[in-house]
Amino acid sequence: MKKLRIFGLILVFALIAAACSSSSEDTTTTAGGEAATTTAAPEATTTTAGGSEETTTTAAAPMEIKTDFGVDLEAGTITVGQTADLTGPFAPLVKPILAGQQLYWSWLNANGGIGGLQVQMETRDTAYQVEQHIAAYDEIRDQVVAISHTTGSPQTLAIADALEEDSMIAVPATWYSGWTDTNIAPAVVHLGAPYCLEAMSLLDWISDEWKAEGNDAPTLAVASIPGDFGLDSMAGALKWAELNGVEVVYDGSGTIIPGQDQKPVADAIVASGADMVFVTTTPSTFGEVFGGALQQGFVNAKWSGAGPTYNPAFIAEGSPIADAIQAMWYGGFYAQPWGGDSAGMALVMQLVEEFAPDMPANDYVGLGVSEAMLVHAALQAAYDSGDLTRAGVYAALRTLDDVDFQGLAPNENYVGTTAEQVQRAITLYRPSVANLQAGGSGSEIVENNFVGPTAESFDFQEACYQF
Amino acid sequence: MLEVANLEVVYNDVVLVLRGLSLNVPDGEIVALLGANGAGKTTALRAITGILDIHEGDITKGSVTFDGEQIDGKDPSAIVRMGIAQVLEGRRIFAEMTVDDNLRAGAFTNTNKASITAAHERVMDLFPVLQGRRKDSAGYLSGGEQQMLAIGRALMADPKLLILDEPTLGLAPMLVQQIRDIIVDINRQDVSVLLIEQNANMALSIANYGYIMETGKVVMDGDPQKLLGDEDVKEFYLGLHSEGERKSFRDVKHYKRRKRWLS
Amino acid sequence: MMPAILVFAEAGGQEAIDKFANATSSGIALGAIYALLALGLVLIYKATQVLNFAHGALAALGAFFAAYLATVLNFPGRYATFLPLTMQWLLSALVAVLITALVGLVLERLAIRPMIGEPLFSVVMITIALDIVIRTITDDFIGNNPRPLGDPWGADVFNVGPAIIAKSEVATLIVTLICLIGIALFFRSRYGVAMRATAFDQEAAMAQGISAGRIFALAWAIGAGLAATAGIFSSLFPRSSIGVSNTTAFFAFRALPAIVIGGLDSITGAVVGGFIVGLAESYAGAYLVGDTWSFLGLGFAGVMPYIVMLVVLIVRPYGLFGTEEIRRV
Amino acid sequence: MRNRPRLYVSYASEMALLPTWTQKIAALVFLVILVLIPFGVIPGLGFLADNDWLKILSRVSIFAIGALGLHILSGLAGQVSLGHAFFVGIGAYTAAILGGEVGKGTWGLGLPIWIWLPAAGIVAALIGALIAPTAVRVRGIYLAIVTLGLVFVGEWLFRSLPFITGGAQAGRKFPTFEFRFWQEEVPFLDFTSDGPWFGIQMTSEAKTYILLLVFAIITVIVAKNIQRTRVGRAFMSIRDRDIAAEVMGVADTKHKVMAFALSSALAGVTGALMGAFVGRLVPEGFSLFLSIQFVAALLIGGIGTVTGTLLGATFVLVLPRVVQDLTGLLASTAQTGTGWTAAVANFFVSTAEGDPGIVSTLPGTSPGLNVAQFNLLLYGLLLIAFLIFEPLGLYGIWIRIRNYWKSWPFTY
Repeated sequence: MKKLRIFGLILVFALIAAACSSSSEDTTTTAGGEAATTTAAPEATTTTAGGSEETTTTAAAPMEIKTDFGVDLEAGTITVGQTADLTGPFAPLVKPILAGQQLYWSWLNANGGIGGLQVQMETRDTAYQVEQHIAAYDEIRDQVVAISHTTGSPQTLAIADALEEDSMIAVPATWYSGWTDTNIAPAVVHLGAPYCLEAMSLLDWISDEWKAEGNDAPTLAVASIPGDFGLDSMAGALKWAELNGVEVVYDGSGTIIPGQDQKPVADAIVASGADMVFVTTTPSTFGEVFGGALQQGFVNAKWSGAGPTYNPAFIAEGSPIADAIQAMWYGGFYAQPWGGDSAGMALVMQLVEEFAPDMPANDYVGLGVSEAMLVHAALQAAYDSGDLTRAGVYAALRTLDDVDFQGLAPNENYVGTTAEQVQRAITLYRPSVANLQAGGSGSEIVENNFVGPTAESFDFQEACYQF
Repeated sequence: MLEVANLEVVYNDVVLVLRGLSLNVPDGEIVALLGANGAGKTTALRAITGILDIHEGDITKGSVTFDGEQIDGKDPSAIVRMGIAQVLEGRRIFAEMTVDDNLRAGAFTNTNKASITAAHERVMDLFPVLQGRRKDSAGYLSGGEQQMLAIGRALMADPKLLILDEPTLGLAPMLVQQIRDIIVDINRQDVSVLLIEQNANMALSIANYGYIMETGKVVMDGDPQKLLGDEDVKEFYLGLHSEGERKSFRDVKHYKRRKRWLS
Repeated sequence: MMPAILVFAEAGGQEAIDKFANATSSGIALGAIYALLALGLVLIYKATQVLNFAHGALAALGAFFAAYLATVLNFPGRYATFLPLTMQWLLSALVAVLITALVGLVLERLAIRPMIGEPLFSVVMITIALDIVIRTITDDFIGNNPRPLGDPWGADVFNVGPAIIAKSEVATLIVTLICLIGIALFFRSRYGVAMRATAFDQEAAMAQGISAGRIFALAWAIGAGLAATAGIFSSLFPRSSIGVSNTTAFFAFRALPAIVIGGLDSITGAVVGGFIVGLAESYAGAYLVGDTWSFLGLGFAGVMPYIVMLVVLIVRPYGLFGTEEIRRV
Repeated sequence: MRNRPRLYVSYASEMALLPTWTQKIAALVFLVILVLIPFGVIPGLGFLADNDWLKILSRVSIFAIGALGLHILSGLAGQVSLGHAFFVGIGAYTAAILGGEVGKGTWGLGLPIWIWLPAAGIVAALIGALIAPTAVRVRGIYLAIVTLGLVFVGEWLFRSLPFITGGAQAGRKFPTFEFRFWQEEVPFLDFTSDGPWFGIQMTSEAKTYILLLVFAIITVIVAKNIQRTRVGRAFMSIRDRDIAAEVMGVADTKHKVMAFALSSALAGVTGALMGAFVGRLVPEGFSLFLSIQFVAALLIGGIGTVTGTLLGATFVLVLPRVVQDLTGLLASTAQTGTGWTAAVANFFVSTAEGDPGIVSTLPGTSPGLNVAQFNLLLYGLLLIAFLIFEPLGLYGIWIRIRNYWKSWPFTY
């Protein structure tokens, strides 16, 4: 025992010493396995998927390009950072998003990179905690030129000042309407329709469906978790009800507290007898609310909610609520779900085939690819203007008025006022067990680039929900 | 039967408690081990029965053999299974359990149902007072009854050797007498006894042989008569001066008042 | 209970009865799971004096095993196709419980055994570290999406008077009852007596030839098995309709007030405490809502168990059934 | 005595802050090193002057203050609390109300630091003193769970007061490190911007580090001194045997309440500093996890000593970063290294699709843990290994080494 003790201590300290000695040098996690094989050969004519107007790049001599952080012309690399929740509550969504980014960068690097520069990822885990998020950003801020993924609104908001100070653009994996609002965190760039407009479009859709079945004006029940995710979405849903004169029979904004019993929320929804239920929360809490309502025999309503509320596990084999979800859930998503018909999705499929054939179908992979496309577009534009500094990328992004995601996500504009920049289109889908069993993600696309009439006419000037 | 040879025990890597203890318990006899507080009696017991570990103690030298087999280093349950049972100092009965459950715990190493029943009957014979209280919580027994329960519990393992650590501690003279008789009874049933005591009078009155420990080793051994006749024993363990008068503590030689480390 | 129902009937008619029945039945169903969790926690605490913070992680691990065995491998159902589906699933669950018990055994041997005799809170800290380790590995197993357990009851319900009860909730209740009886019987057995002895006085138990290490291992194995049972049944409809996910492990913390209310070292207390907590949470969720109670803020029902716990502790510092520690100078 | 100058000749000298010359010199050298860190002039420790490491060290300073608070309660008075995060939260929100920006959605009075920082401690202490009489009725693990209840009550409270806390999953801004006399526009001392300080060019990170270091050192001196006073001895007597202490005339409840209040005060200060340092906190941040980190710091450092607590605080906050670097090292060795090191690293790390390994550098695409999960796993395993091999903590290692050399070459 004694010998073991001493051995153990030596082991622990050896590990720590090893790590400490390495900490002074830069250890980076490089992106794809392909990275090492492709040399920086900037003669190729590259078609950029991000499709900034430029499709052909000439071989710019490396010396002409201004750089500061995260770009190493000698090594031929560009480093983009991710402050991602890899071990916290949203890890199930974030992991496929990063996988998508990984695929895209691997593909891009294999096809000449950005002017021959290879893009590599520097990822830090945040566990969805504000403090850890800030620490993660502090750790990588001087190693990267842009943040291609940051999980969580309060977390992203907490680093917003630092981002602005560093002139670092960041693509958030959250659809808080404030990211479009030019007065809030201008360094954080939106991608996809904000929660509140998404809610309006979805409610436009399901109220039409409801009426199409020969019913009268529906009633609405809403419930959500607290925070931007739930409350921004609720702001949209309640606004929709107000604009359309629909009676809200239960308002449970912010009442779903993760880690608590959700039966009371389910009971309140059942008691309200609503025809449409709009719930924005995490998948596991949604499962509890939905299950609780189902138990009470609440089977005639139409259910919907913000994108991340839904998880294909709802209709997976063995799920007790599979049939009910298939019948009652109406979903929306910010990018095209897996198996869509766009050129962008074809690229995703090709990438998966090529680099990760075992990867299970997941709607968030495409989202990750579109995040990478956006950063690619900004980097490409910055490269073209000869300024790959963080400020240069920031400035370049703000010149993009029509980023084309090849149909993977609706085109985006980053120029002009809040109202001009806002994205209103979402993809509508219905859960489908058949689709899942056929190897798909379980989401059957109903309509691409859908904008509901209420969402269309809504005068979006500022964030629907203010922190 | 039990042979302790040149035993050295160190606690916490620093405190040397036994420094070359040797003793011998022949088959079928009662052997008394006497010594003042901190002499190392309890440590000797722990070393024999293998519960030094949880006190952060280690045997650094010497050996313990039982029936010719080396037992130092074995774990306590194996030692009990070989036939050494012990009664810990301060009774240590399981106060929250019933008397019967205490006895069942004592019979843990005994998997034979018939022999458990036999052992149980033997205990009930030896301690008839326990008979009526079998379903009571052991914690509600009186001190004397608890001591009897503790001894009974140890007997449930059907031991060949019973080690008792200060069984008369804190008992009234009447009860001391009773316990003494019980020990003799047990010994008659073919169980060897190693009796660790401070009450030298009582111990030597029933022992076949006695050892006196001081600071971790045996300083004197011999027949009870020899020990009882010794001046120093009279002075320190029986509290008598050679003329039968008490001696003031101040008169005791300085070296005999040495500091005690562990008590 | 009857008078209470009558009072409600008087005051609010059928609707009030329905509401009360609904809250009560879901409180009992919730309480059954808390009781299962508490049972395991108390068993480990009683035998080893360790509050096991890795309990939730073990619960999630057990639920994962059950999901994997039942939906992916169909083990051992594939060898017993003659059995009805319910039995096949129960067998899978049982195997999952046994595997988790084995994991508990191994954990005890590797991480807890070396700590015998060390300060209590160091051991508690070890269980917290174990929680991190087990949870990380389980999360990786679970993968990107939660895993449904594929239980035979699905979303089926019974109508019992005014209450609607899911079949899985009834199953949970029955299993809780079986576990309780099983534990009670176990404590009368040879090893059960030895465990109680070890719990009370480790050295004295060792002196009787009881191998404390083996008892600890046994306690951890049973505790882990109970955790797995709780994990499996808390991942069923309607409590968690999507099966086991990376949040399943946190459920166990909700059972902590239950073990304090019951008394940390009392098996009966664990079960009673579990149901008290379940009912308290359910009633608070059903009645302390609406405009009248809006001053209670968000999610008051989740705090209710702790309030009940405080009240109990003020009256009885060692819980309802806990043994008072005898303190001496 | 002349030949043995290092013997203590009086109680006072034995109880001195730093009783021996060795300790005085060691403390001084250590202090100088700590102050010089941001200037990157210490050979071998130059990397600590990087902004990210400075921030980690600043966090250590903040965290150490709270850990010392828990040290007073658990280490000295023997009352194990899992509710420390609650008091950290109380302190943070007191500071936020008093020092927060005026005219935002959340309450804020815009008062200067010399008001909000002490107030954070005082309010937390008052609430601690209010709760303590109920809490100290129970002991041991019961107390741990009761105080755990505080954390959950706290989360509910913070969630339900959005006008103070900004609401769940949203959070609010906190005051910054700026010294003002009152609410004037320009602070006379400012830690949030780069610029010269007494003629030396310093980054805001370096300035903040120095400021927090000063706070931490003050706390260390306070904690050390509490140990030496009558109150401190009363705490320790309660820890070792509370009934005996009571019999000797140490008022049990009174001193437990005092320990609670003192510990909460330091927790409150930590909260205020944490808020100011981080800038934005969500109510969920004051969770059980934070409490556990404090307890972990105490246990890992070695419970009951100030030095141990400081070591533990450093260990708990630096370990994740070390683990992160360790994984990075493994990954880069696997990719570019040669020889047996690369083989070992390759065994652990999978760098490409289809490459087997325990940890994958490709998040989400291949089987195996991702880097973050591997970090977490390693963190847990190191904690376990550490506690098993050295249950008395880092301070225990030191004692072991010291004892060994004290009697060298004799082992006992």
